[in-house]
Amino acid sequence: MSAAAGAAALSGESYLTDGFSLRSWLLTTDHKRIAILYLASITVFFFIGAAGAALVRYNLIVPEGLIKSAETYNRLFTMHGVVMVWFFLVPAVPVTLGNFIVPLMLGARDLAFPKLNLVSWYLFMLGGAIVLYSLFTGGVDTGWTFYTPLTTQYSKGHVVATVIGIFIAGFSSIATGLNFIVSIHRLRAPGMTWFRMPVFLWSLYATSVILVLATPVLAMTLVLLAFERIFHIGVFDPTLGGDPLLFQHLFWFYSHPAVYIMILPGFGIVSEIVPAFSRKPLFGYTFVVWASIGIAVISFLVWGHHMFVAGTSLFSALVFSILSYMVAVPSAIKVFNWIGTLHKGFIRFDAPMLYALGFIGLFTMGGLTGLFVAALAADVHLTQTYFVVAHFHYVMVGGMVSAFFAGLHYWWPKITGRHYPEMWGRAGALIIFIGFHLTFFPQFILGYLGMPRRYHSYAPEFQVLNVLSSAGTTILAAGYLLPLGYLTWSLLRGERAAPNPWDATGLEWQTPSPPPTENFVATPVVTEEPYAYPRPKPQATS
Amino acid sequence: MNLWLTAATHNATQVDYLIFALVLISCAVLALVFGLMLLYMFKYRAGSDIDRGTLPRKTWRLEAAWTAATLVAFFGLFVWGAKLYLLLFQPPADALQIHVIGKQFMWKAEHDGGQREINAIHLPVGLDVQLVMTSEDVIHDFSVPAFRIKHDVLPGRYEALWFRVDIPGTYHLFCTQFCGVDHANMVGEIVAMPKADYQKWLARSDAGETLAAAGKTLFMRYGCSGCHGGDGAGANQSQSTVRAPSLAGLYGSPVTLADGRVVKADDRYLRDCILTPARQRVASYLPVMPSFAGEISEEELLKIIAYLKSLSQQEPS
Amino acid sequence: MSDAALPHAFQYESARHQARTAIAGMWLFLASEVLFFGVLFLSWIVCRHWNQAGFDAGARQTALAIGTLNTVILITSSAFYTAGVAFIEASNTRRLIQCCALAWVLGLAFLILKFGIEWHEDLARHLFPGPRFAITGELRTGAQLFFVFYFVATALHGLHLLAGLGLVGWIIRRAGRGEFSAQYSTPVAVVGLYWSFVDMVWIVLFPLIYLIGRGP
Amino acid sequence: MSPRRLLLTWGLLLGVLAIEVGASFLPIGRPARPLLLLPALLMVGMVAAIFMQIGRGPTVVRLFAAAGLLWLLILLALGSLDPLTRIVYPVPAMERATPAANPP
Repeated sequence: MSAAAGAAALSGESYLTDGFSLRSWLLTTDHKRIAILYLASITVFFFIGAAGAALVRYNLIVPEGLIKSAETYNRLFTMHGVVMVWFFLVPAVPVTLGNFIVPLMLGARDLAFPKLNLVSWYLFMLGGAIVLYSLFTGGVDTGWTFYTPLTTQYSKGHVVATVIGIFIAGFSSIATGLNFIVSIHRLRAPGMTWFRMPVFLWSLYATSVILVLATPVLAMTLVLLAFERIFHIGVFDPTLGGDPLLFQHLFWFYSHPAVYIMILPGFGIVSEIVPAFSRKPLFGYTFVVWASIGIAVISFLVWGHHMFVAGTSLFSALVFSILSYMVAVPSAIKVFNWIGTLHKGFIRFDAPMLYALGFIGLFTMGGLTGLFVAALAADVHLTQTYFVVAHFHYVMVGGMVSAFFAGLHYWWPKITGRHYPEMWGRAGALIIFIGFHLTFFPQFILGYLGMPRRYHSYAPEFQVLNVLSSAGTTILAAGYLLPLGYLTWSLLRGERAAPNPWDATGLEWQTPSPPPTENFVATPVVTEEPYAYPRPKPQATS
Repeated sequence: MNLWLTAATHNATQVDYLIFALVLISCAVLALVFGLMLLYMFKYRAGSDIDRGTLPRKTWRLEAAWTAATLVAFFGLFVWGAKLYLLLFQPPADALQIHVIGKQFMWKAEHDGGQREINAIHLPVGLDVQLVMTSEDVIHDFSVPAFRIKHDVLPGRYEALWFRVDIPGTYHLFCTQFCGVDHANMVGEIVAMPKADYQKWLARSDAGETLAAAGKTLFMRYGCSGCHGGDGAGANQSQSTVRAPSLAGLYGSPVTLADGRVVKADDRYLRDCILTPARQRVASYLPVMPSFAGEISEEELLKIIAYLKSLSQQEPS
Repeated sequence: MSDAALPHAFQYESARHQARTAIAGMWLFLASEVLFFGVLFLSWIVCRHWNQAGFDAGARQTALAIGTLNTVILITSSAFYTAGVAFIEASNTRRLIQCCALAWVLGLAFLILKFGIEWHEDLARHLFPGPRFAITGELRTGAQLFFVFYFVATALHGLHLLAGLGLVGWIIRRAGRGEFSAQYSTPVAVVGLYWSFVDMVWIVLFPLIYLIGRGP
Repeated sequence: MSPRRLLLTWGLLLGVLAIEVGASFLPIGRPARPLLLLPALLMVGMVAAIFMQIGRGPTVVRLFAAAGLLWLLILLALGSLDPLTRIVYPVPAMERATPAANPP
């Protein structure tokens, strides 16, 4: 740490103290403040989506459904899906941790286009407001996948408004992705060559590629959907010569890579944390990097596996099946490399590490069950059942949300300048891990037994497993409320954090916590590989 | 709690083998991942003063080895899954054909002899059966978990599935593509019976449906069920935000109208309700029902009323 | 150029660094736009594949003369703008404004021809898909699909062009205040990229709409 | 950019356009008519190279342009893979989907 930065730290000047008015927050172009704005918004959306999930699970406690009206139930799970996918999972890590950490890690003073960054937050909020408005004034009952012709010709509800909200939020995604890609290309600190970049940067780079190149496809598809809904004629309507499967192709062209938008930043976070708490360089750094880039590309080639029973051609089903296996290879590479990193390390079990280890476990299970649904004949039986629900929740909730919490705890001292309470953090990680398994593992079995998803009522023989799953939800909910409580508490009462509390590598740790407005007093210079952790002496670490 | 699902066809058993193989592979990988993780977490915890030696040198061989191993395993799984999948689309030439139509929110089936059924399909065991399916409105999905089969049913085109049931029994039929409000009620049963029983069933069943069954179809098609509930069960169990009176047990019972009159719900009353609902408004319900005059033919009215009558016979109240 | 002395945003090393980054950013945005329009191209492929005869019958109803004229207009407009960029790099603000004004007027002419005249006629001839659609019989389905593509594609291209008009107008205003010079012309170049991209999209849409369906 | 080069490009673009429109009047069969896109692609290339000066910006500009094209190709190729290889047995009259018709 330079002397000047030290002086700034001592004087207590930081981006948090640079103006206290509402205006200084709402019109800020500082990437760190925008990250905070996003963090607050995302938290609200997360708990709205989670409330939807809780009600869905509550309904399924008894076979006939505790919520009397099936229509209400359908609107609830649609709301849960729409809010969680577009207003939490897709943006969560990039716009909060990414916005905050990427320029710091690059050794830059801000992102390349700070105004665009602020615009993206306003677009996000506008899209979110429209979607919430439409959801709370009646909502839609189409499922978050908006399949035609149900959505365009038959469904009641505010389809067009919801679609417009998602469309607008999409441009927020594109703006964020564009900002990251250009910043990583153009704003790296002196000495920060491509292969000295931490994996978190690589992951967000790969994520941004998907954001920028997949989101416009969704946007145009939604335009066509809205056109068809309004004028009752369009390219997806089978009664008028259109092809409903075209909609599914276009939708999954975005939505499958979107899964990787959600999980790739998680890979990045875990790749930072595991070396930091094992005091060892990341095992197979180059492989992990290329695996990230590989995923960004291959993830665009596999969407057809969502349509194995949809009536596509056999030839395309075969092609998409084999490509789907290809995308699993880079993910597998990563898991093995994280474990390789643990080998011969000096492992500490602070809360970020517990969340990260939880991520590895949950993601591995999510990934392995992905093999089931990539195998054509097994997919025929398992798709559209609770097996698929469990599979993608393991990846997206178990995996991605665990990673998000891991990163949030890891960088919390940097972001806020305060420590979270360590014991509470560890307890949270454990409760989420247990609650998650209890909620979603029974759903694998339910799926194998044939219980279809999106059912308001079900055959009585499925009840025991459903009750188990719903019981798990309460534990999971407690697990998610816990961090909300203690993290908020730590904002006021947490112990002050040093610039580098974890003794970690990475440029973000070379500036005070919280960082000054311009990030670095003197532009840092990178002279070594990432994760150059010195070997501690074993006896010294007792 | 039953954790086992009958595999009622030969194909289902084959799919189960594949799934069990996948379970075994997953367990092996999980054991490896969790085992190594727990082992390292314990052995190399920061407090342990075990001799860690020097760090292994970076090696691409290890990376290449596990990449290659995963690829080979994946390719094997792909071939296995694909072979079984392709079988689903190669029906034997002499399969018994049954036509299936999906619509919001019911399955209609028609046998070659003209026997029709709703939300149920009777089948012979030991014979190849091919289903030829289409939809009248949105995309549905015909799924029988016990047979491990599932296929989307699209409007405007035919999709086919085939299977041969080995074990007689009654199995769930689900719609597994979200198709609207009553999606969860678009269920039925597949009754697989020995060939002789099947022949008897065919002979017993009338070719063509009863008036009441036809009426039920119309009740669904004209959207009556949207407000009055799937079985005419009324607003309480109805899946709609619109409140409408229950129709179960209505026929023959007295009805209090909004203007205080009490009338008996007979054929004529029901007919007038459908054609001029505003004039027969039932007390305590909003006048939201549209008139169906000019939309429903007389013949169809007869069928719907026959259906409403049948609702009363089922539930004597 | 003595870059270090020129003003630039605090996150950049130099004005040149900032300018080249802005240009890169616009190119990435255009890459994103390619995918946006890509959906329309894919819809064109799929819809034409299922209903070739009807789809082509629809295409034969389009106004080839206006379409061709519009293509010429957009190419010329783009050329004028490019000349403007060259002028400002020689610090000739007056010529920049003239070129941009010509580009702007041509853009407006495109919009008038397209929406004021061509769309107007299409609508009058009942070519908007719906119950009163002009083409009946076997070819109706395909022809309607063509016109779905036609109206959506031209409307979205028109919106892009409209946004472009706004941007070019903004450049003219700033140039009028004398903000641009050989040292600082980044916004001119960035808007130029967008303007030419709108031209590009039309160049691809033109054969898809007017030419390919006009077969024997 | 020299005025001559610009003028030349403009003339060439109009020339290619003229050829394209002219060729559309030739009796080309329906399956081959999408070939009329080729002149358009040539024009797009010219606009990118000369009007947009793709060669002049930082290297990353070419990378972004190539990425846009590559992903467009992925979308079009994999997106049309299924429709172009699918066999469909249409229901004769959509409105009355009676099981009378006999498919495969």
